[in-house]
Amino acid sequence: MAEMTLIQAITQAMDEELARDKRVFITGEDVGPRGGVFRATMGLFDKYGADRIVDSPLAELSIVAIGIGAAVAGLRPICEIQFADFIHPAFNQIVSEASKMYYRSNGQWNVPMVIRAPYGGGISGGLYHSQSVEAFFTHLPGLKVVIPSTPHDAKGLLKSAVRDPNPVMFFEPKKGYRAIKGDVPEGDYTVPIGPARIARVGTDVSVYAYGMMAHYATIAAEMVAQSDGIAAEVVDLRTLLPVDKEAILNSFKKTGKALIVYEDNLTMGYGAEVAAILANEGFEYMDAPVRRLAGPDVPGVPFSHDMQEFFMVNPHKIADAIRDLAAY
Amino acid sequence: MAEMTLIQAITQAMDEELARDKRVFITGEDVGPRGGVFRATMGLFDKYGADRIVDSPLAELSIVAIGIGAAVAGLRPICEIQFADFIHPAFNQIVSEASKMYYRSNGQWNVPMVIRAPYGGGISGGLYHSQSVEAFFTHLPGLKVVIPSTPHDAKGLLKSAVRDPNPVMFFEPKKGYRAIKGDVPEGDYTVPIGPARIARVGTDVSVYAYGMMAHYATIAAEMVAQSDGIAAEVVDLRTLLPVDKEAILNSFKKTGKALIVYEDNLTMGYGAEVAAILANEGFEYMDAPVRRLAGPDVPGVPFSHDMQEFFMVNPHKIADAIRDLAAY
Amino acid sequence: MAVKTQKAQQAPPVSPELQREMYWYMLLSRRLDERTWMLHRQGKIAFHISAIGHEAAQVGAAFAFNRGVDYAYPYYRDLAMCLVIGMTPLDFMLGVYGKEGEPSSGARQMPSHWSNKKLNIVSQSASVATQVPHAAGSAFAIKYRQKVGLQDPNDPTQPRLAIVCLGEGSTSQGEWHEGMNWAGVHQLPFICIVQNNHYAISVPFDQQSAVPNVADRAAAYGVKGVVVDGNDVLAMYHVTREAVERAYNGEGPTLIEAKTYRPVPHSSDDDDRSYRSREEVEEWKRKDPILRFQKVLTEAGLLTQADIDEMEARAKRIVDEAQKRAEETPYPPGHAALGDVYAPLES
Amino acid sequence: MAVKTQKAQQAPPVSPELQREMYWYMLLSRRLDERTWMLHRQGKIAFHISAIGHEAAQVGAAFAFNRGVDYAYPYYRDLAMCLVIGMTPLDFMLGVYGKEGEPSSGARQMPSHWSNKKLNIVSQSASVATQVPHAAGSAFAIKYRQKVGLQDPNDPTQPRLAIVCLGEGSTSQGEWHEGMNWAGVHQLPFICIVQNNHYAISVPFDQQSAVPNVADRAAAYGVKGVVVDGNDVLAMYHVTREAVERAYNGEGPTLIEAKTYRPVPHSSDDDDRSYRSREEVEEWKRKDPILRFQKVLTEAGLLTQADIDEMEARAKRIVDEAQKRAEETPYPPGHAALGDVYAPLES
Ligand SMILES: Cc1ncc(C[n+]2csc(CCOP(=O)(O)OP(=O)(O)O)c2C)c(N)n1
Ligand SMILES: Cc1ncc(C[n+]2csc(CCOP(=O)(O)OP(=O)(O)O)c2C)c(N)n1
Ligand SMILES: [Mg+2]
Ligand SMILES: [Mg+2]
Repeated sequence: MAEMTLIQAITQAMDEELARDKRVFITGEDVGPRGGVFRATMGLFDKYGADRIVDSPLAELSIVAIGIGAAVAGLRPICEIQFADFIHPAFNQIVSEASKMYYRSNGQWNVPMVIRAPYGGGISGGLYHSQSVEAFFTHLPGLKVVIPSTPHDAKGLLKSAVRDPNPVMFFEPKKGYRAIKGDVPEGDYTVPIGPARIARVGTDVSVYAYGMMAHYATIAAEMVAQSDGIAAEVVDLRTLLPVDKEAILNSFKKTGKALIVYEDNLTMGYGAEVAAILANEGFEYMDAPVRRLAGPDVPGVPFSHDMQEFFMVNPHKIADAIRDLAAY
Repeated sequence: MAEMTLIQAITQAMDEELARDKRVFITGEDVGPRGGVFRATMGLFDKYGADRIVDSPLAELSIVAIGIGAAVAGLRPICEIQFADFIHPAFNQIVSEASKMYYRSNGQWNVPMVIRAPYGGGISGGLYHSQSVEAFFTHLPGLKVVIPSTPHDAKGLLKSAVRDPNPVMFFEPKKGYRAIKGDVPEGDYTVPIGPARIARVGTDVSVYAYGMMAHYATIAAEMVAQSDGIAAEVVDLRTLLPVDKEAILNSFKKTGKALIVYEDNLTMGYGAEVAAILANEGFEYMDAPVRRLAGPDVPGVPFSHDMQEFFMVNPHKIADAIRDLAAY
Repeated sequence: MAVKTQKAQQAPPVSPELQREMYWYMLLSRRLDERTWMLHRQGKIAFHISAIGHEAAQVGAAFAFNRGVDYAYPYYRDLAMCLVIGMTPLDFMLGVYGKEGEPSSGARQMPSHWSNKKLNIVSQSASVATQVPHAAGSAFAIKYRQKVGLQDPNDPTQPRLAIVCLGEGSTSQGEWHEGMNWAGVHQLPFICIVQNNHYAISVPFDQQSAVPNVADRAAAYGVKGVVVDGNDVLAMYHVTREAVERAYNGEGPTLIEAKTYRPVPHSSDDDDRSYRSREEVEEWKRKDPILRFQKVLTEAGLLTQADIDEMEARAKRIVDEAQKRAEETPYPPGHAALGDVYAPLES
Repeated sequence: MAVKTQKAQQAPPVSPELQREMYWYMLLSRRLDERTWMLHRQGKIAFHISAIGHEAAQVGAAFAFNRGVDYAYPYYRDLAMCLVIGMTPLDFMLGVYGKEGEPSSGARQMPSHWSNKKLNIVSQSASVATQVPHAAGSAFAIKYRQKVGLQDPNDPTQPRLAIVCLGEGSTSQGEWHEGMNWAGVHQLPFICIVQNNHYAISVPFDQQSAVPNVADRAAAYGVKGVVVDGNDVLAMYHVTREAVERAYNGEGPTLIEAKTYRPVPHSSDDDDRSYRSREEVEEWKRKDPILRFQKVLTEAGLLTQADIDEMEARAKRIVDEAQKRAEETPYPPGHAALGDVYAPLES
C-alpha cells in the first residue's frame, strides 16, 4: 500500500497495463514526450517508446476512430481526450460506432477500448475547460461509463476498463487529480465495473454522487454528522452505465430520503435517471421529495471567481441540502 | 382551415417564412431540386431559387456551422439534417457553439437558427434511420428543443422557431409525416415555444408524451376510456427545453399518477427529467410510482420486422400501461 | 496536382480464368441486384440500395487484395465487392428480407450494411465516412503489430492492409479528412477507394467540391492519388493491385478514385427524375461496365455466347434459390432485439 | 502544389506612418503580453496564453482588412490582432483578471477568447477550428445578402469579407476541412490565416501532417494558398492585402500560412522543456519579429531611438494603467452566472 494522488494511480494503472499486454497502446494529444497536459502519461513515452505512446494529430474524432479501428483489429487502445470539453467532435464516432458495433454486428465485432477524459469544474477553466459530459454517454447502451473518486478505485477501475471487451468511457475528476489522495495497493488488482460503493454508511439520508462530488459528499456527510448528528449514507456510484439500480434502491430502502449530487447543470444531468428510478421502484419507501443538487441551468461554468463559485457544488452546499432533507 | 399532413404543414411554414423574410434561407443535403428526401422542401427550390434553397455538401457539421456563421451575420438559416441519426457529426457545433454563443458573449452575439431533423422509429429504418436524439439536446441550456405532434402545432411552432432569436432544435416525428393529419389555419399564425398542450383532459392518470408518442397516447387514452372508463389526461409536451414544469405539475396535482412515454431507449431519455421533477416537486401529490414507458436499453431500433415491433412503443402498450397505473 | 490516370491497356496481362471470374461476379451481382429491385416493386421487401453500374469498380478492386484476410470496410453500395470477398447471395437476401441468420447483423441493420468477421469485413454503420478513420485504425494496428513484434510483416495468413470504400459525396465529411490524415502521417497500409458516381443522392459533385477530382485531394495528405475509369474492371484491378503492392511493401497509402455512374435511383426510396435528365442516364447506360467487359472478353475470344448463357442460367438459379430460402426463413423473434448489448467479460 | 511564397521586397510601398503604427501595435502587444506573464508568475492571475512571436503575422494581417467592419474570427493567440482591430489593453486586462465589464464575455470565458460585437469580432469558443466554418458562414451571408438584394456589394460600411485565424495543428480537425470546403465550393469572400508556429502545444507539425505546408492543402479546396514569412510584418500585410482585394472583388477565398514561432510556452500551464530544445528556442528568438522590424525601420530612417523610447514609455504607461484599473475593478457578482442563457424574444 502506498498513498498516492488520483492521477498517480491512473498513471500507475496505465503503466502496469502497458507492461502486461503489448496490445495496449495510448494515443491522444500531447501524450508523448509532454506526458499529457495533466501529466497522466508522464514517463510512459520514455519507458514504452513512440510506437506505443502515440501523439495524435489535434483531432478528437480521429483519436476515437483510430482507436475503434485498432480495437476491432485486436489492439487495446487507451485514447486520451485532453479535456472532456473536447470530446464532442468525436461524438458521432462514440454514438454511431463504438456504442453500436457489437450490437449491430450481432456480436461479431467488439470494441475493447478506453476513452479517458478529465472533466469537471472549479479550476478556473471557464466554459470549455470545466464541462461535465457524462450525461450524454449514459444514454448510450453499449458503452460503459465509469467515474472514480478515489485513487484505489481509479487504478482498479482503469485496469478493468482496459481489459473490458467493451468501449469504456473513463471520466476523471480533474479537480481531484492532486487534491484527492488515498492508499493504493501495490501491483495488480481490479475493481469491477458495475457495482457502486457505499462510501459511508448511514440511515437518515442517502446521498448519491460520483467523482469529485462523491469526495465532497463524504466530507459533507462528516460535517452534518458532527454538527447535527445526521447519519448520511454516501453512495459513490462509480459506474454510471450500466446503472447499479440495486445499490441505489438498497440504500433508499433504509433511508427513504435521497439527495442526488452532481456538478453538471441540473436538467437532464445524470441525477435525473437516479431520481426517475427512485420515483418508480422506490415509491414505497419514499419519505421525502427526491432532491437533486447540481449546477444551475446555464451553458457552462463561468471563469470569473465569484461566478464560478456560484456555479459549483461544494461540501457546504451539500451539507445544507442534507440538513434540509433530514428535517423534512 | 385546411386539413393537411404533418409534413405539408412544415413545408407551408417554411414557404410562408421564406416569403415573409429574405433573411430566411434553407440549407441541407438534397433540399434543392430533390425537395429533401422526405419532400419537406418540395417546391421551394423552384419558387425561391438556388440562392435561397442551398444544397449543402454531405457534411452535417458544416451545415450547422455555416448556419451559425450566417446567423451571427444577420441571416435566419433553416438547416435540415436529413435524419436525426446524422446530427451527431454536428454535435460539437451545437454543444460548443450554438448553445453557448449568447451566454459566452455576455449577450452580444445570438444565433437565430433552426435545425430541423426527422427522428423516430417504426419505419424499417434500422439503427441509423430510427433514432430519437432529443435527450442529448435537452441537456443544453441555451438551446430550445421543440417536437410537434399535430400539423397545427408543426406550422405554428416552426414559424416561432424561425423568428426566435435563439437556436431551436426542431425534431419532426417522421413516422407521422403523412400518418398524422389535422386542420391547419390558412396564413400566418404562431404557436409559442414553451407551453405544453393538454391534448386530452382527464383525472385518473397523467400521460406525458411528445411527437409520435403524443399522437399514440391520445389514441391510447381513447382506448382506455372506451374499454375501462379510465379518464387519462394527455399532456403533449411540445417544447422539451425549456421545460414546462408548471404544466407537468398541474396535471399531476389532479391525477397523482404519471406515465411518461417516449420512444427513445429508457435510461437517460427525456422522461427521466419529467420523472425527476415529479419526484421532487410532485412528491406531495404522488399516489403511485412514476412510470416510464420507453424503448428497451439497446443501442438502436432493429430493422427486422418483429424486433422493430418489439422495440417500439405503440398505442396498445400505452393503453396497458395506463390500465396498470390506474389500477395501482 | 500529381494525379495519375490509369488506362486498362497499361495493365499487365490478367489470366483468362481470372477475367472470366471477374465477369461472373459482375454478372451475378447485377442479376441479384435486379431481382432485389423487382422484389421491392412487388412490395415484398422494404428497402434496396444498389450496386448497379459500380460492378467493375468493385470487382476489379476486390480481386486485387487478400480477400477474407485483409481488413475490408466496404460501403452500402458494395454488393459486388462483398460477393467477391465471400458473402453469398443468400447472405444478402436474408438481409433484404431481414430474416433470421442474416450474417452481417442478425437482421438488425438495414440491408447492405456489411459485416463478416470470418471474412474480416468490418461492420458498417449508415453514417457515411465513419469507416474511413476505422480503416486507418486497422491499418495502424497492422503496422503496430509488426513494429512491436506481435506479427510477422510477411505472414500472408495475417491482414496486411485495410481497404475502405465510400462515395465521392461522403468525402466532404470531416471523418474523411481525419482518416486520410492519419493514413498519411503514419504512411499506413491503407487504400481508400472512392466510387465517384457523380451524385450524392441528388447533389452533383460540383456542389461538394471546388476541384474536379477527389484524387486531387490525396496529395494534401501525403497519400498517392489515382483517377481510374471505374467502368473498366481491368483498369480497376490494375490500379488496386499497384496500391496493394505499395501497402504490402510499406510504401504507404493510396487513394483510388473510380469514376463511374449509378444508372438507377440512389435507393428504393429515391426518384432520380427530379435531379437529372433521362438523356444523361441513357448516355451512361451505354457505358455499362458489364456490357463493356463482355465485349472485351468476347472480342478477345475469352468468352463465348454459350459461356454467357451458362453463366446467366447459373446466376438465375443461384438468385432464385437465395430468394426462395430467404422467403422461407422466419424473422428473428422480437425479443432478439435484446441481445448483444455488451460483449461478455472473458473469464 | 501551387503554393506561392511571398517575399517582403515584392510588396508595394507602405506609408511610413502605417509602418510606424504597425511597429507600435507590435510593441504594445508585446509589452502587454510580457506584463501578463509576470502577473501570472506573481500569482495574481490564473491563466495567460500568449501572442509573443506572432505579432508580425497578426499586425500585418489586421491592417489589411476593413477592421471593425469585416467579420473577424481571431483565435486565442491573437492579442496583437485584436488590439489593431480596436480592443484595448484594458479590455484584455479585465479578461485576464476576470473582472466586471470585461467586454468579450462578461468574464465568463477564459482570457483571450475574443468577442466584440461593435467591432464585428465574433465570439470564440476554446474548441479549436470551430470558428473556421463560422467564418465561411458569415462570408456566405455576405455573398447571400448581395445576391438577394439585402446589401450593396460595394458599400464599405458593410462587412465584405470574413477573416479567420487558427494554429497549424488545428487544421487537423474535420471542422477545418468542412469550412474550407464551403469557402471553396461557394468561392466566398473568406480568408483563413494559419499561424504556423510549428507546434500544437508539444506536437510538431510532422505529426499533424504528411505535407510540409498547410498551404499545400488549400488547392484541394479550390482555395488559393500562400506561404509567407510570418515574422515579416510587411510581407504579411502585403499577402493579406492581396487576399482582401480578391475577396472584395469576388475572386474567391485565400489561405495564408504564416510561418512563425512561439518562443514562450503554449500557455501559462505549459512547460515547453519536455518537447523542444533550448537551442531551437534561442535560434528563433534571434528572428524575433519586433527586433527585426525595428532594424528595418531604423535602417530606413523611419524610426529613431527617441521614437522607440517614447513608444516604450507610452506602452508602459498604458499597460500600467490597464493593470491598475483591472485590479481595482470588482469581480462580477456570483449570480451574474445566471444571465444571458436565452436572447429575449423581440416584441
Ligand atoms: C452522416 C450521414 N449523412 C447523411 C446520410 C444520408 N445519405 C445516405 S447516402 C447519401 C449520399 C451519399 O453519396 P455518395 O457519398 O456520393 O455515395 P453514393 O451513394 O453516391 O455511392 C446520403 C446523403 C448518411 N447516410 N450519413
Ligand atoms: C477541440 C480541441 N481539442 C483540444 C484543445 C486543447 N488545445 C488548446 S490549444 C491546442 C494546440 C493548438 O495548436 P495550434 O493549432 O498549432 O495553435 P497554437 O496554439 O500553436 O497557436 C490544444 C491541443 C482544444 N482547445 N480544442
Ligand atoms: Mg456518389
Ligand atoms: Mg501551433
